[in-house]
Amino acid sequence: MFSNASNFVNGVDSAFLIITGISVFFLVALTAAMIYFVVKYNRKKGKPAVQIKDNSLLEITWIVIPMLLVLYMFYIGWEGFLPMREVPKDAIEITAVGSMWKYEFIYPGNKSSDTLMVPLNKAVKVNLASKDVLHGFSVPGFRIKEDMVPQKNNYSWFTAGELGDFDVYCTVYCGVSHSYMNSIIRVVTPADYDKWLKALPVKKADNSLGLKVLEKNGCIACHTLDGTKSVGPTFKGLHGATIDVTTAGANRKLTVDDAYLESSITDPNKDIVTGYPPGVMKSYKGIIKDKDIKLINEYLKTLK
Amino acid sequence: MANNTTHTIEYRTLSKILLVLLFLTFVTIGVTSFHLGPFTVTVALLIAGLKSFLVLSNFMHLKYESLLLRILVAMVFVLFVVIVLITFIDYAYR
Amino acid sequence: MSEKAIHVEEHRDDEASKLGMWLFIFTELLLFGGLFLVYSIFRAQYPTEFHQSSLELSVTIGAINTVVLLFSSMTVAMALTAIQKNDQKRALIFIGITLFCAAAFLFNKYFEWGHKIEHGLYPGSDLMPLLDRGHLLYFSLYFFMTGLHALHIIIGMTLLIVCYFKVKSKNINDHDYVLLENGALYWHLVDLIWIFLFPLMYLIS
Amino acid sequence: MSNSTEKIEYVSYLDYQGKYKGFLSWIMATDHKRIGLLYMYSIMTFFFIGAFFGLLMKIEMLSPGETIMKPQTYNGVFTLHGILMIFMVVIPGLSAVFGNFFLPILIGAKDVAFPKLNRFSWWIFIVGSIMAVASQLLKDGPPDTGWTFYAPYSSQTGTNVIMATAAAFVLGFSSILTGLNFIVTIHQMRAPGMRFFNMPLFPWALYATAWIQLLATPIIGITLLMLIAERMFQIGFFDPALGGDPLLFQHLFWIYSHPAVYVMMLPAMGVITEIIPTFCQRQIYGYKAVAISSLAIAGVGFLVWGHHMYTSGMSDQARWFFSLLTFIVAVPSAIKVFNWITTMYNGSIDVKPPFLYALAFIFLFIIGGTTGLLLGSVATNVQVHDTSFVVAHFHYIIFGGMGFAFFAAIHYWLPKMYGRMYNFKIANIALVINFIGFNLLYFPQFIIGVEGMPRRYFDYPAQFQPMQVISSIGGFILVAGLILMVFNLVKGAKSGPVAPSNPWNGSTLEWTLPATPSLENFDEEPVIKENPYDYK
Ligand code: HEA
Ligand code: HEA
Ligand code: HEC
Ligand code: CUA
Ligand SMILES: [Cu+2]
Repeated sequence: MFSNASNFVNGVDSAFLIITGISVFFLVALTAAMIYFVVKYNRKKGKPAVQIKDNSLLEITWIVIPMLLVLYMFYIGWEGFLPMREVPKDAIEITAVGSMWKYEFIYPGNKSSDTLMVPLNKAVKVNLASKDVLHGFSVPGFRIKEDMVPQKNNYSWFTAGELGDFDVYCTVYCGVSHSYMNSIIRVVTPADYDKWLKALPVKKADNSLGLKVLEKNGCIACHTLDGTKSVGPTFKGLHGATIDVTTAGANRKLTVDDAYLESSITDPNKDIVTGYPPGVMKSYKGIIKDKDIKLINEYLKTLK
Repeated sequence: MANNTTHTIEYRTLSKILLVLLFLTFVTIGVTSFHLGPFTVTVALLIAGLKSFLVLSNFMHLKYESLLLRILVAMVFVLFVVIVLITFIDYAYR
Repeated sequence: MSEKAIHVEEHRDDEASKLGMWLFIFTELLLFGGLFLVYSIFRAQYPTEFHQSSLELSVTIGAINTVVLLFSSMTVAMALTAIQKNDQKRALIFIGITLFCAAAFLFNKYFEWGHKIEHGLYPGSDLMPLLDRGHLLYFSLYFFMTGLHALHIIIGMTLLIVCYFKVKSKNINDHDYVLLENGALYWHLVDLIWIFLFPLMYLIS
Repeated sequence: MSNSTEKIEYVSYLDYQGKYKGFLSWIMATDHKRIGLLYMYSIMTFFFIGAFFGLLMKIEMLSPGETIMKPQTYNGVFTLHGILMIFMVVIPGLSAVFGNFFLPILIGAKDVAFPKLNRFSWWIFIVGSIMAVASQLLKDGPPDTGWTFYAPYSSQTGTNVIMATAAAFVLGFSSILTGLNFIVTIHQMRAPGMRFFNMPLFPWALYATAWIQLLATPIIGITLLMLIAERMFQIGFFDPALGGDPLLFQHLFWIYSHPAVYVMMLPAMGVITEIIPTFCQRQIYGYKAVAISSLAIAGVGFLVWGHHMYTSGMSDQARWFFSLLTFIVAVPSAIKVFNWITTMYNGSIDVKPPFLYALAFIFLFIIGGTTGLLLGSVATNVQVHDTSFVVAHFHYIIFGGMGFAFFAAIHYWLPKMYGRMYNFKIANIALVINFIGFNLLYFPQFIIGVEGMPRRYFDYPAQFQPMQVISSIGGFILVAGLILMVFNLVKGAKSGPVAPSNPWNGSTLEWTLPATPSLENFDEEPVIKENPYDYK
């Protein structure tokens, strides 16, 4: 009756239908009763009100029946959910890493991709991790959703039942570009999957220490290395450039040097680069150590 | 117009309560220096509970207050314990 | 009729004030309750680290402070007894002793905190981030909880100082002592919280 | 009682001149009725500011991508919208406005137990509100965390989070003091002869509410303090980078904030419970069940907070536990709905604006409440959690429920508050416009929510656009209706025809007073009826 996109669709959608059905029934019945009473016992008809005694039997009925109904609804909801926590032993394990505004999917053998490619009809377990703040891993088509919490191991799993692309959204608010944090799950045949995985390059090792610091602290989320403008100014050619900033309300020009870079990292709201809003970048004072800031500066000098 | 309903507690009674409280304090310190393993916390908390009961009922005159107020105080403590227990349903099974 | 109107102007309902104070105490209990909840969860996760960290605290200072607070709790209760017996002089002495104990408590705390700070152990210090998670959490909680408790001591002292002067000016007397009663209740609350803080912070094993 | 010659002359509370004159006579007032009105004016102001931000969001949602504002602005806008609406409008809402005004009257008292404390609550309410507004204007930019302040984002973002959380803290304090005042009032100030079980049901609802305010608010207070400490001193409670646990923040936040939704809802239910018997001229059906269900909602409501965290990575045991209790807490609400509707049976129903608002309330509340069931069921929650389905759920229940109850209450009690009457026809037209606009605005959000549209999204995939546009159009219709309604009410209160003292033939105590009550409400001890809803 329902789509077969993942193995959970059936359980979730039937719970949805049943609860909605009961709800609609009550909504319609109670609204109808209301309207009927308003018409039938309208004061315009001139009948005086009849005072009615409470009837314990009636009241107990309408406590017990809803109680049974809600227990039933609870039960089907739990039934639909429980399989989501029971991962089959033979599931393929993939780690999804959320960081400010992108997903990275890490396959066995340290291979990394920004879309989640999965084989049809195979159980896939997705280990959820986050580098900075909370993110959400939500696949509406598969009826799954679980948060990505830093330093906590959450997981989700599914067996895809249909070929095609499915949206992945970040559902937990995570900052400016929260709504741009999305990706795609592409379900392919097992053969295609194997071919693709083989071709997937192993994550290239980072050579520069400064870049490592930038990546570890999530700077790349806002600052590009290739000259395009993002949430924050690009790092390319930044060192030595002359830029416009607002300091304590006054505009001025300055030339980027080590001291300025350091103060931009430890106290970003001091000098606001013209064209960017204040407050977006947090202070990394105490989070990035002085020696790492030096590494960043060295690295930025190489980005000409 | 006198509007007071508070019971007067004699100095003697108050000093006796203090002695019991001090005694219990030293018991706690003593108990925790033995190694009772996981029970130390339980014992320490039980003694703290007993002490707070004494303070509430005597120093704070709860013993002589209306039943309603006593029930309310108990309710607050129960609510807190229930909240802690429920939170642990999450943490204990993770 | 008119008499009634005047009565309302000066309406005084000690039962109501006392109930109000109790309700306020409930909120204070739950305020600390939130902290105790946080404590118990972190404690359950890092039992050994909490134990090791607690060894850094001096049980002696903690015990002295406990005794001081318990004693002051008794004296403030006695102040109330004295007022009920219309014994203004004793009441003043008892409140005075209570205030002295409060100051002694704070002095001890100052000493204790100062010691930790000397060793570079305070929130925001360079040393703190080097600790592992359990130790870090313990000291964060230690400073936050005892700090908030000390703040309550100061509030309680202020209240008792007001009571002191009102007793002196006979605004608090054997017919109208609800303010002192409420001040005392607040002071007992401070004691009550310490009764739990002491074993949880100092006596962990 | 002797017939004293100096019988107190009747002076309306609106004209009464005490120590202070003019404007000061308002902000220095200790009269519960004046404080009620003060709350009403301030809350309505915040409501319109907040609603204006809501409208801005709807305009932004008209098309994907940037329509009228930048992402960072949007994030600030929904945060302020949430903070304003939750902490400054609906939590104080009915209890501070109509509770203050009518609670003492309904129980036959001259004022609340601590009038000065009451005034103080309003003052700090204003201080907190000013802080909330200041958080928008200060140097580092508006806070962008959402009203939930989830850590660790809230402890990392560079915006004015400290100011906003401090504001919420102060507002919470105000809420605690109001609750404290009401509990003592109800315990100590009932007129002789009024027992708990012949007290009208609005005070009952306020009583349950006050307990939640008193016992739950301190938890959010301490949580926000910890968050502030974390930001200022790097004390790690919640930020994993500092050793903390972000889920603990969620637990603490919802330990307060779930009960808080019943702080919004219970007084609304109380108001409806007053209105329906009056316009049906029938005693409320199942008085005891309605009274007790308020306490049941308040009590069980304390234990279900985890239903906001099903997908956060809680233990599986906690997931089913919270789901089960969430379903159970729905039952007392259902009981109330059944009792209201049965009260109409065999009544003599007078279809006036307050009653129509009450009917609209019931309809919208059923939709909001039953979609709450879909959220409470773990399986379906996984699908719709943090989507616009949730947004629709709580707007239906808060705006459609508590908001419409607020409007019902104004239409019901305005003649008592101002001694004048508004125009019924315009009121009815405004209601119809509001009702249509409201459903157009929020119903589409259920649909796109089920399809996966996440909440707090500045931008969205194009497939959601048609529904977003319908929703925005609904927003504009709603604005039109609200403006018409407010216009009618303001005009009525200022220059409408003088109202009789009991225009609806109500049976509770407020209707025994003159059209605007005097300073101390009752000159003579009121007569308490055995059954407050006795229409014989
Ligand atoms: C006034 C405020 C208010 C009220 C009263 C409620 C009432 C309820 N709420 Fe709602 N809720 C909110 C305000 C409110 N909520 C807000 C603001 C949020 C979002 C917070 C955020 O994340 O920003 C939220 C979010 C929210 C969630 C989390 C969603 C998520 O993020 O995943 C859940 C999940 O269980 C939930 C459930 C419920 C339930 C079961 C009720 C029940 O109490 C409803 C009971 C009522 C009825 C059931 C209707 C009447 C009964 C009948 C007509 C009879 C038929 C019924 C039966 C047979 C049972 N709510
Ligand atoms: C009381 C609670 C309340 C109320 C009434 C409203 C009312 C409205 N809200 Fe609500 N909203 C919340 C509480 C509320 N909201 C909360 C808690 C959130 C969550 C925030 C978060 O995620 O952190 C939220 C989030 C939220 C979102 C989701 C943001 C997102 O996730 O991306 C949206 C989007 O459309 C929205 C829109 C609206 C709209 C269009 C209205 C409209 O109904 C308003 C319409 C009314 C008007 C516009 C009236 C204007 C009238 C005038 C200006 C006239 C003045 C005239 C005179 C005085 C004569 N709100
Ligand atoms: C949330 C987004 C965000 C993150 C994450 C972020 N920044 Fe920024 N950054 C900005 C914005 C926006 C500006 C421009 C406004 C300003 O000057 O504060 C900026 C400005 C800067 C500047 C000054 C640039 C110039 O053109 O003068 C430097 C240097 C910088 N950031 C370094 C970093 C480093 C290093 C990190 C990581 C440790 C980082 N940023 C992380 C958003 C971010
Ligand atoms: Cu990542 Cu939202
Ligand atoms: Cu909830």
